[in-house]
Amino acid sequence: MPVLKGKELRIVGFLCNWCSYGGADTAGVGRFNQPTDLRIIRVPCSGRIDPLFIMKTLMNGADGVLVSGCHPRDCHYAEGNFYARRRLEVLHRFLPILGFEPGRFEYTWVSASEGQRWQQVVTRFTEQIHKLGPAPKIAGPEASATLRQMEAVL
Amino acid sequence: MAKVQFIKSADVKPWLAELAKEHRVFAPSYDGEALLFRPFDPEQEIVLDRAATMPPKKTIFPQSEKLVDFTYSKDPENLSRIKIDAKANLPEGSTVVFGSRPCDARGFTMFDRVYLSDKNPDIYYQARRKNTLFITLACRTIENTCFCNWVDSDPCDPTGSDVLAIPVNDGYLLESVSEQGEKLLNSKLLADGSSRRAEAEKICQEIAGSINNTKDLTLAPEKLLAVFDNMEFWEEVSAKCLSCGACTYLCPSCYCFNITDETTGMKGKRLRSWDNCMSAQFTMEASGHNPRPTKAHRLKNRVGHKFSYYPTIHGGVISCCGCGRCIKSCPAGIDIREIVLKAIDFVPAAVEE
Amino acid sequence: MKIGVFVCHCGSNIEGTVDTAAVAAAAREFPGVAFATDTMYTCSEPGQEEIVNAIKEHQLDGVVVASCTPRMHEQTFRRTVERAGLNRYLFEMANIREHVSWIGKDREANTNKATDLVRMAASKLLHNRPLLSKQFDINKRVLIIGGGVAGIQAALDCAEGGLEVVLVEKTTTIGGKMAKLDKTFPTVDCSCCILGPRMVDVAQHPNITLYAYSEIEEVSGYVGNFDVKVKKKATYVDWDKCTGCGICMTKCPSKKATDYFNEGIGKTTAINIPFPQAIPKKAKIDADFCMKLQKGKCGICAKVCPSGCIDFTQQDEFVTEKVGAIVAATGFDLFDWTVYGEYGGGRYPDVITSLQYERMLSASGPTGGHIKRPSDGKEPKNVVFIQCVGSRDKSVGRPYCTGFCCMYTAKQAILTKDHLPESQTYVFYMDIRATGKNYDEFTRRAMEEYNAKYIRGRVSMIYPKGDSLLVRGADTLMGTQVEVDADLVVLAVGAEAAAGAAGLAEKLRISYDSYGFYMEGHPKLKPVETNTAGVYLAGSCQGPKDIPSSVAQGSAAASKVLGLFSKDKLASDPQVSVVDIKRCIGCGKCMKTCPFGAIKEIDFRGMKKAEVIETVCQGCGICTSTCPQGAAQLQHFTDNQILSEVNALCQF
Amino acid sequence: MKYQQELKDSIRKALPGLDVVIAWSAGYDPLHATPHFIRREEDIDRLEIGPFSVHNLATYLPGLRGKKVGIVVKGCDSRSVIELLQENLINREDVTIFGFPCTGVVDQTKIRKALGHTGKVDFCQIASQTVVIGAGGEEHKLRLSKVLADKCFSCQYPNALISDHFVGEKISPSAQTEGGDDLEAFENMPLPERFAFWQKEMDRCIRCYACRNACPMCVCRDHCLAESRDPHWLSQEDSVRDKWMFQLIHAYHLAGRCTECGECQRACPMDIPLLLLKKKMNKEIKELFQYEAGVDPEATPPLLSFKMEEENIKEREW
Repeated sequence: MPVLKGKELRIVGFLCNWCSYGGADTAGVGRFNQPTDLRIIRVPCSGRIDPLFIMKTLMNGADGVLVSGCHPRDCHYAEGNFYARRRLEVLHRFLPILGFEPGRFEYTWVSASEGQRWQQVVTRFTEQIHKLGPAPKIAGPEASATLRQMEAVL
Repeated sequence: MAKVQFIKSADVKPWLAELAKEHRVFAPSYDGEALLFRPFDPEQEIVLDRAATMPPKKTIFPQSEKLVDFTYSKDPENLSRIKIDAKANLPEGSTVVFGSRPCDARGFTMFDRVYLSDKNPDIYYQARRKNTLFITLACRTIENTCFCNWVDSDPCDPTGSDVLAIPVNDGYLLESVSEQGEKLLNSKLLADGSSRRAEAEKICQEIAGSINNTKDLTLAPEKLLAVFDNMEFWEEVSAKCLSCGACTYLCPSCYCFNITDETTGMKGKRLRSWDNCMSAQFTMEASGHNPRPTKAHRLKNRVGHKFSYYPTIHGGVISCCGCGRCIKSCPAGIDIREIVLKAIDFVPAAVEE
Repeated sequence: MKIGVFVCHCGSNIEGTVDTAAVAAAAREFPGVAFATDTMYTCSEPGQEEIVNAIKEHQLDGVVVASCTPRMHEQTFRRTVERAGLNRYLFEMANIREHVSWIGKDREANTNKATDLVRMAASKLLHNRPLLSKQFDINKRVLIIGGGVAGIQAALDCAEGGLEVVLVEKTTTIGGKMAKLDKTFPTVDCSCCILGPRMVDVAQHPNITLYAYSEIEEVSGYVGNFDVKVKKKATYVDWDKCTGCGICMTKCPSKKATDYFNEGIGKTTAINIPFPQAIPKKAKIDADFCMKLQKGKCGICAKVCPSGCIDFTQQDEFVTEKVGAIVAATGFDLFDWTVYGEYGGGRYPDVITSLQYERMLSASGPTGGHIKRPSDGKEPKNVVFIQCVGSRDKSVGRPYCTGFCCMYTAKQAILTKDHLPESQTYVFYMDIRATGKNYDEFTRRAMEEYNAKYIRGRVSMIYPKGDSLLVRGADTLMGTQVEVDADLVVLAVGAEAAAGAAGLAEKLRISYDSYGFYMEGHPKLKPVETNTAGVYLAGSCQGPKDIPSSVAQGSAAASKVLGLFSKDKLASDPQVSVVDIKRCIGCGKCMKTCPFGAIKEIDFRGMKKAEVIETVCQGCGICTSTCPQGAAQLQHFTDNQILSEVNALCQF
Repeated sequence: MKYQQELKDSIRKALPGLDVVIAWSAGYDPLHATPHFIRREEDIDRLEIGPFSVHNLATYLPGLRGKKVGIVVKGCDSRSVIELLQENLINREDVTIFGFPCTGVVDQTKIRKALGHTGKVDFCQIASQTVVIGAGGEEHKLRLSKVLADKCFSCQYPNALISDHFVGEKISPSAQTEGGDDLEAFENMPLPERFAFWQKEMDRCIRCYACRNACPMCVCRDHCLAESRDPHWLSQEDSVRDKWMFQLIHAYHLAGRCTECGECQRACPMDIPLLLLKKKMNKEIKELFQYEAGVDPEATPPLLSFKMEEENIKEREW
């Protein structure tokens, strides 16, 4: 997929509709300049974000994944972000065992009114990912050991 | 007349290196704790004293293969008019598998009857089969799980092989089995082996003698059919089955597959990947109905297919080569021999008048 | 699927930094896209017509609009595609304004990003399915929780509108905080005289069922069909028989019971009616102080009661009410000011709260309307008022302004002078917030006509000096320290969320802010709605409010309820979770995590399965991310829909 | 095994009230046992317990729901039973649990490595500290401690945590409390090496799903995401990406539920060190929530619950 060569890295955001997506809107309305790397996937609630989506996104080659939801106690669905917090924290601590730098995934809380905070979050996360550079890429099926050798011979 | 050559143990690697110039060469080496047929790598130790964890099945029947690449393209005048370009990915090049066991090589003969039928040959299988040669190593030791002698084979059986290598004192006696195999035996590293034939034959006899007592499976096809509807029988023998696919995927003669399409944007691929009859999805119908709903039904199919249905349509040949991997690798210790014997011995309870 | 893509210029809002024509051109190459164009103002009438026409001309069965945030116009465009005969859920938006054009000026990067967002939207759309609402019946009864002035207003308005109302009040009488006030600002009219008749109206209204001394035990169900379990706490008095004659109070030998209504100024009897105008006017025994209940000896009330209504064996009782809407009007509580060591932390009897002072001013209060120092009963000469106690103070976790203390302090200063013409009042304040109609004029009167001395500054210390108190503080306008000899100090204590507010919010499944005040649906546009359909707010439970605002909200909430009930059936939101019964293994993890109790266990041919109650499900999707085998799928945000977005963005 | 006869007697007494009792019997060679389903009196004689009783029989329980089932459990297996009870996947009244003090089970991979290639195994004798294996015409003497499963060294629950009949004397838990040496070593590896490690290990996965099917907590069974198209998480391609992703799905779905019985790794015919992922998950769960799966049938797994204030989560610090 087109990532502006040399300029952007592939950063995917999962945002809850009620708070953080609104916060990102507020940042837009306030014309708060942000890096352009991030692509946002809107979900109803941070509780909807199965940590496996994040793993899948990283497995698919994303360089960074950012999750943002309502502040604890402010969840539109009362409890979604409480579940999300536990699950995302576990994921955050788990990822390094796979060889992913811990900073490739972060989660945070941004309310619909916190446009400025959203700008800071995006800027900071994008900088963090650029510092880490492109994520290590998994060898595709064509490169699995057997076939790798086959190709070498052919 | 078969060509008979001799190679010193120390020359095996150099010989494979020679072969690797013309063919893809696979030989057993360790990957972690698993002994696998892997692309020949001079840096890696080749392990020949024991049977590999996994037969060289992937060399002809890959775990998954891309049958077709397809691309959609749109008519710029009418975007909803879509053209599909499909390109078949026929395998090319030739392969040599070194160190397969007689049971491993013989396994593919079970495939052949299915995939190389005159009416409907499988072109992907055919292309690889034609161009894959087996230098099979006769067994020098027998394991508790070995039972090739029950299924009309033996530890020196050349069926399905191109060259049979028999371990002798300081090296291997190489006997060509096929014409293609004969062509492999032209290296300068090889010497005439006729003088060692007697030694080799003696070794073969010795090994054949050390294997478990054979069992007569002649009645297996009909006896298994006799218990077909006896679900109590199958529930008992399958009780410990976990419904995983280890037995099937490690089996040199299991050949079932599934086909799925995966698309990304305007491109896609048609995949053929291994499938196994132990999985509930194997027979799952689109309606949600599953004719083999329980593991008892599924294990019945696996055993029944190998020891009854296949022999019935393929001239009595049992679709099992006796390698014993299904026994050794079964996480629940299911022993297929036990099930077949139990079926043969099964006496239906007398029906009360 | 045949998808139409419409990339909006939004005048120059988007086109200024995004090449919309290039985005549309790129979109033509996406799977399923059969038509793509850029338009000037997609949301305008001609813009919408263009969509409708394109759907017809190109037989589109899905539409992507790339424009502003879906939070702005998703509903608009859903109606547009519906007009053209498509299901409203076969529509997706790509937010290329707030999330692209407005946050950066790099046209190349923006165009590229906008293209990505359209690709995501189109690839999600390929997995969208038509969703249909269901109609369901509603129970046109309303529950109002809290019998303060906001709850009373809501109850009366609803009842007048023809609805059956269930009013639940925690204490033995309705009236709330307003009933405790002597006068109200800025008119200085008698609080009880204006509230009293409304209370009587509640008691007499045929449409209103009042449960006093009762609390909400459990709420289940959903908009239109709530089941509410109400706990009627034991009063040890059979209220059906009690006439409120008060003979029991005159004879009760236990006279040291806490007088809650009078804010602890004075004591009352163990069996009591809180005040003469109480509604319902019924007696209740305070078990903590009743000799019969504590020690088994006494029972005088039972002997003197002419109607024989005393029942020492009474237990809590539960009743279930079915309602279609709920109004929370649970009010506020006073901040516990004793955390302020500088004000004596509760050690000085002559430092009292504004509400205690209010009771002292009231003719029906424990002092009969005479201002007396609690310590010695003497009339004070110098009365010092300290504002912003537990209000606008970060250090005690109350950074917000309660908003009405400035006004009641001015009122109390005026009343002090009325009661004690010789007295002198001082008011320590931070700022004067008098923003209502006639409010600023009122505070000026306190200063100018009643000679209240307003000192802008905080009090740093109060300590005893002889039989009076020395109040030391700063006068920031003069830049000096001031000391005032005070006979009585009145603290303008701020409001905080009512005790138990959080617990009730959880039962009602509404959210509350970090202070415990309930969250409105939208700070500007949905002031009395919550994010839970069918639950509304009135009064100070949403944030501190004065009487007129509380009354206005009571009426507003009532009008929302009446509006809701103007239809005979409601349509459910189809963006709910659905359980694939074939995949479900009945492990119940979804039931465990659903915040709404929207998933029930059913028996399917002898197997346990989960089933979503469509009307209760709010569409959060926690069940979907909890279900390991993906059997529960939130419609419109299914795993496959989200995965298709992920795959559109990253594919190795 | 010391208490074998006592166990048999106990089962004999209970069998009339049960449809089946799951235990172990001798396997295909002297180094292997196999799960043994006792339905009739005469089946009892073949029961054997000992260091080869590796299988976690709890895996079979959800599939036998509705039947009266007896099950013989090691301490570690009993934790899986507790976990299944916790998740309402089995009914307590339908399960009769036979416990015994377990002194550890072997790791077949370790034996295989220690023996090298032997050919046919003829016999095996186990004393308290040593194992003597007759194979390929030779006798191999191994120290028991060399071939015991890793989990047994740090075993905290050698006696069934839940049982209806317990035979023998309860023994005390291992003094060693941490068993995560391999995890610790792994976590000291640089990130790129870990990344490469998993790619190499996952490469040989054959997607047989023995790991999943042997896992007592993989209760989705026929409805696993692995083969599903809706939801479509994985392709059927033989790619490291898909195979690795499956292991992450497995590990995450076990978060807070895994009792580290190690069946996934034991079952893997390719000897992929799958338990490592679960150990890591458990370590984090324990640190975050002070929670250990399979000890309390009344507990709720931490990812299915929450606290408004989480003591150990400092998410605001990012």
